[in-house]
Amino acid sequence: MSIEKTEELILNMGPQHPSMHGLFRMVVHLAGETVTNIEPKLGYLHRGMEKLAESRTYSQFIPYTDRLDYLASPHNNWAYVQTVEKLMGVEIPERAEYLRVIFGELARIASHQVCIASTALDMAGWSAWSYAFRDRERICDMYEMTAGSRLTVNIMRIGGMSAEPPEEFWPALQSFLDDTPEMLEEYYGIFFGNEIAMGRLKNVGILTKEMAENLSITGPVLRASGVDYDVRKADPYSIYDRFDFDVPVRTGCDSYDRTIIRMDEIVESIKIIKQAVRDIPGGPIMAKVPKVIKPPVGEVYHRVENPKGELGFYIVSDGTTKPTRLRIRPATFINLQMLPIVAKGWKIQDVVAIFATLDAVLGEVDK
Amino acid sequence: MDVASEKRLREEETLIEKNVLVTTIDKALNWARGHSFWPVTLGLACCAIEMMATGGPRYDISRFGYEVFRASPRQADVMIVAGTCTRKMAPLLRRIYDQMPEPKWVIAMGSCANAGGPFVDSYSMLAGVDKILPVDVYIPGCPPRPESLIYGLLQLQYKVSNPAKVRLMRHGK
Amino acid sequence: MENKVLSRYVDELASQVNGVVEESFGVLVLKVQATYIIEALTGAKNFPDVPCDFLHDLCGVDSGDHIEVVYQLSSLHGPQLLRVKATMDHENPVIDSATRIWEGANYLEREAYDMFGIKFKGHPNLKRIYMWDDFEGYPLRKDYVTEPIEVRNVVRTRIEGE
Amino acid sequence: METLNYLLETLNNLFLIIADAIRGLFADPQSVWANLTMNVINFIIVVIIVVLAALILILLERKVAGWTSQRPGPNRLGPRGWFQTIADALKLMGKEDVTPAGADKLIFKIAPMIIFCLPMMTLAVIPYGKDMAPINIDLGILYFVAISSISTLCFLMAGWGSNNKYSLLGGMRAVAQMISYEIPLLFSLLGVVMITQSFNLGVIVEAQGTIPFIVLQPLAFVIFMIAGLAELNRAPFDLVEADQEVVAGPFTEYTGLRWGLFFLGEYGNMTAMSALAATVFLGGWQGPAFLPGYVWFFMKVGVMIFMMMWVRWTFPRIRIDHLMHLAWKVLLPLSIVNILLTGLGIYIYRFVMGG
Repeated sequence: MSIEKTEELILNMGPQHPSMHGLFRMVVHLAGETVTNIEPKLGYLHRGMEKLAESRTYSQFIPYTDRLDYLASPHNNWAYVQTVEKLMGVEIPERAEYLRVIFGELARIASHQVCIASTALDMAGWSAWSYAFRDRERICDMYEMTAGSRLTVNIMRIGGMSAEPPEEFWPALQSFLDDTPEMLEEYYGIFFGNEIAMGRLKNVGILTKEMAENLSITGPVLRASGVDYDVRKADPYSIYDRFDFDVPVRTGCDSYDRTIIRMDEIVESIKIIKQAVRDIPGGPIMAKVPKVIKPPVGEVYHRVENPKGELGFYIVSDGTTKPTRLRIRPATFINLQMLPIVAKGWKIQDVVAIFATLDAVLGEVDK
Repeated sequence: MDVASEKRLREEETLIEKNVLVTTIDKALNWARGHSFWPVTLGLACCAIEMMATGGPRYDISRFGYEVFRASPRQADVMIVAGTCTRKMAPLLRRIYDQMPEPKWVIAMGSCANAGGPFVDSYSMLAGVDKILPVDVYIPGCPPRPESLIYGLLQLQYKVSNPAKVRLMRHGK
Repeated sequence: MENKVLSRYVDELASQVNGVVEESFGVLVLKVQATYIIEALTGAKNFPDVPCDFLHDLCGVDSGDHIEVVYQLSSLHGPQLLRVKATMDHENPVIDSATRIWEGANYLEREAYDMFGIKFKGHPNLKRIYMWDDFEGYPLRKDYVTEPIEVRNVVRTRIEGE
Repeated sequence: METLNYLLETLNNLFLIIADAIRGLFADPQSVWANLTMNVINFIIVVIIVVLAALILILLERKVAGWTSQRPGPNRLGPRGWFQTIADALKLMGKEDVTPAGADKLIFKIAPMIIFCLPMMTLAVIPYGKDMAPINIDLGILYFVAISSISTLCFLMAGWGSNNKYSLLGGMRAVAQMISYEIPLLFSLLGVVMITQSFNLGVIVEAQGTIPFIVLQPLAFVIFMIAGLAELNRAPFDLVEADQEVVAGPFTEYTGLRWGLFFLGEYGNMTAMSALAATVFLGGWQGPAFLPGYVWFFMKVGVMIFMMMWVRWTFPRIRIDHLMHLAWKVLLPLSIVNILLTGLGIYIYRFVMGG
């Protein structure tokens, strides 16, 4: 008796597919509903930022960084301007440092909220999606009253901040901080505490510690696999060594922990912002930097803990006003490598959920 | 075509326009179309987040009945090109447009979709989706605010519900 | 303190692989020829006490007369940082793939191939990652000239992957 | 007081009086022609119910969606947005009708038509009030379940005929899911049948004069609700048309009015399933006498529909293996236990009452 082999179904998901978070495409090989192989295809949003940087001055490139990981644009600004400042040896005023921390952590919260929202949405939890988006609007408001923009904020400059937050910023921030525990409880109650959601996320898509380290995974995904590593602690940049906060680590290695760890991180971010608001000094928000930014010859690699992972900038300067080479180390681009490995053997629905827990932003993946 | 037949054709056209039944149905259809744009779920880049925010609780595009984002282009009426269209994506974008059933409209949302935006001189960029799609409404901004998107959709609604007026406006009369 | 330990190991490694050690903004830079890259990376990964066993980044750099691949190494368990640079010929850049040391180098090497045309020997799937398959040229090389807008706006008719 | 009672009585029997009047127009009220006329009228009424239900429910769904996610929902077109669905329906009629080149054209085209007929067929056996079932057949429940299971076939036809991988996946999911849930659905109804000793929906409603069966059969009601949701492909069991996974499932390639027919069918089926739940478990048209029976009936149906919508917009979607697990390992044994318990209960009841 011969064993009949069935053909596997090759399904092309994306680039236009509701669960692909932008222009990601994957070719999924299916045996029934079970995934046997995934080939991710990238580049549908490749805008050639690194090449563009070579024809822009150092200041001109700041707005482009906003459009990398557009869910946490202040953090990208921060990574970039700090790299240039490191290259030039600029010290920035205290107040600016504190403001940067506040905006950076706000961006982290906003980004994690979108992650929670989109994870919920990919599993058809519509209410959780809208709750998270409702709360994110308040952060957008705070951006807006300071910088005038809601999404691509472009709030940092080489040497400091572009704008001082207006008076109404502080009460808005305070009330947001006060409401956060309630919000998190709501997200938990409506989505993460739900039996169906737990069933779909728990023990799904296991990424072991060794695998994560070997694959150069960073960010919450790495910490959900039980590695206590956060650039804010490991290699403190800016003034993070002054704040008292924990790095949430979970050891579940599964989709559920990858998502719920973002809730823990929101709690820690709130802690940091509260301390920053308490300690913020007065004074100027811009250091004295030359009008034309001309860093010395040299090269520098600087990394920060972006909400999605480690965002690094590697700048090679030849002493002119434009960088010779500007390299962006995108966090989710590298994190994405785990998808084919982790998703093998799971159902097609799990692939969607696993991809959502990676929190990939295609602006950053494709650059 | 000779003059006489052209004249006859024109007369027929005016007759058709005067036909009460056809124009009434047309009016009703245009009214319905204008009030029920179902966009295809197509988020290209940053603008997609603002598009999502438009559907979110604060801006709530569903008030106008436009919240039914259809994942399948077959059931969509309007394509909101929200974000940067690269040369790699362009043929696929065109294909999604081709898959949509008539009548269909395109909204170019954001500077990148309008004219390339900040990435216009990049090697991988298509500078403006109007090179491949017939765009009805351009919404400037990088990214445009949700209010802008709603305004753009309402402008499209005006355009669809009042075809005659829009035709006049286009000819500058 | 740890930097000193690291510096000693890096010096040792440099002598083994004919490398040059420099320092830039507090980070040690080990420059080697492309042929020695696997030895250099394996050596760095297996430093006692201060292993640089986490690959942060891998990128190509076009410095005009030659092409470099820059590896940013560190560890998840310590503050050590190391940058390894491999220099290659500009015309025909070939280097051994780091994927057998770190699986995470996969996409990064594909990207470097896409942007600079660096051929990574032993890479499991060396294809263009960002640009479409029949794209000509390597955009991030200095000698690449971006096509004028009129040319770029002519849309390809063939859909990639079909 | 007496006039009020008379008025209520009249109101309660309004449709019966009208029906009698129409029959009275014929020389012989029981002639073939009179029956035919009545059947045609009944048919038209059921069609109107299905279409109206779909029109109202689509808007209601969007309103409930808005309500669960703290938005107002459609409110611009007409008074409080009530004309929104009319605009949508009109627009769908005016859309281009696309048939994919590789499609199995006949199957592709007839699938939506069949699914649109099903709710009309099932709604015809529901008693809307006392003696108000358009067709009163003795095997009402069996007929209902049998007819409503044909929709599986429609989904498979749509999925196969579209020649689209997403559609096919959706169609296959539909078959697996709906056939599995058919069994607990019917088994959960058996308890009620055992108590009333009848498959006739009219008799079942009559039996609930004092106490609705939801009190006697709470477990059966829960099983029925879950299995009914799965049968209808409503979230959290909407794997068939799961947007985030298979785009729109079997409907991916459908445009305009054909897709609209699927929509009508979906909402019609939802009405039918809610009507069955209201009839079997909630006491149908039975209720305090200050309102006519059919008002009570439609209120109960409305409550059921609202529950379904609420669930849909709140819960995340279940995974396919969990879905099967739920059907075969949880609901089916539970429904069998329910049948056993009901039998035991009936035996004890007889023993106590009959001695």
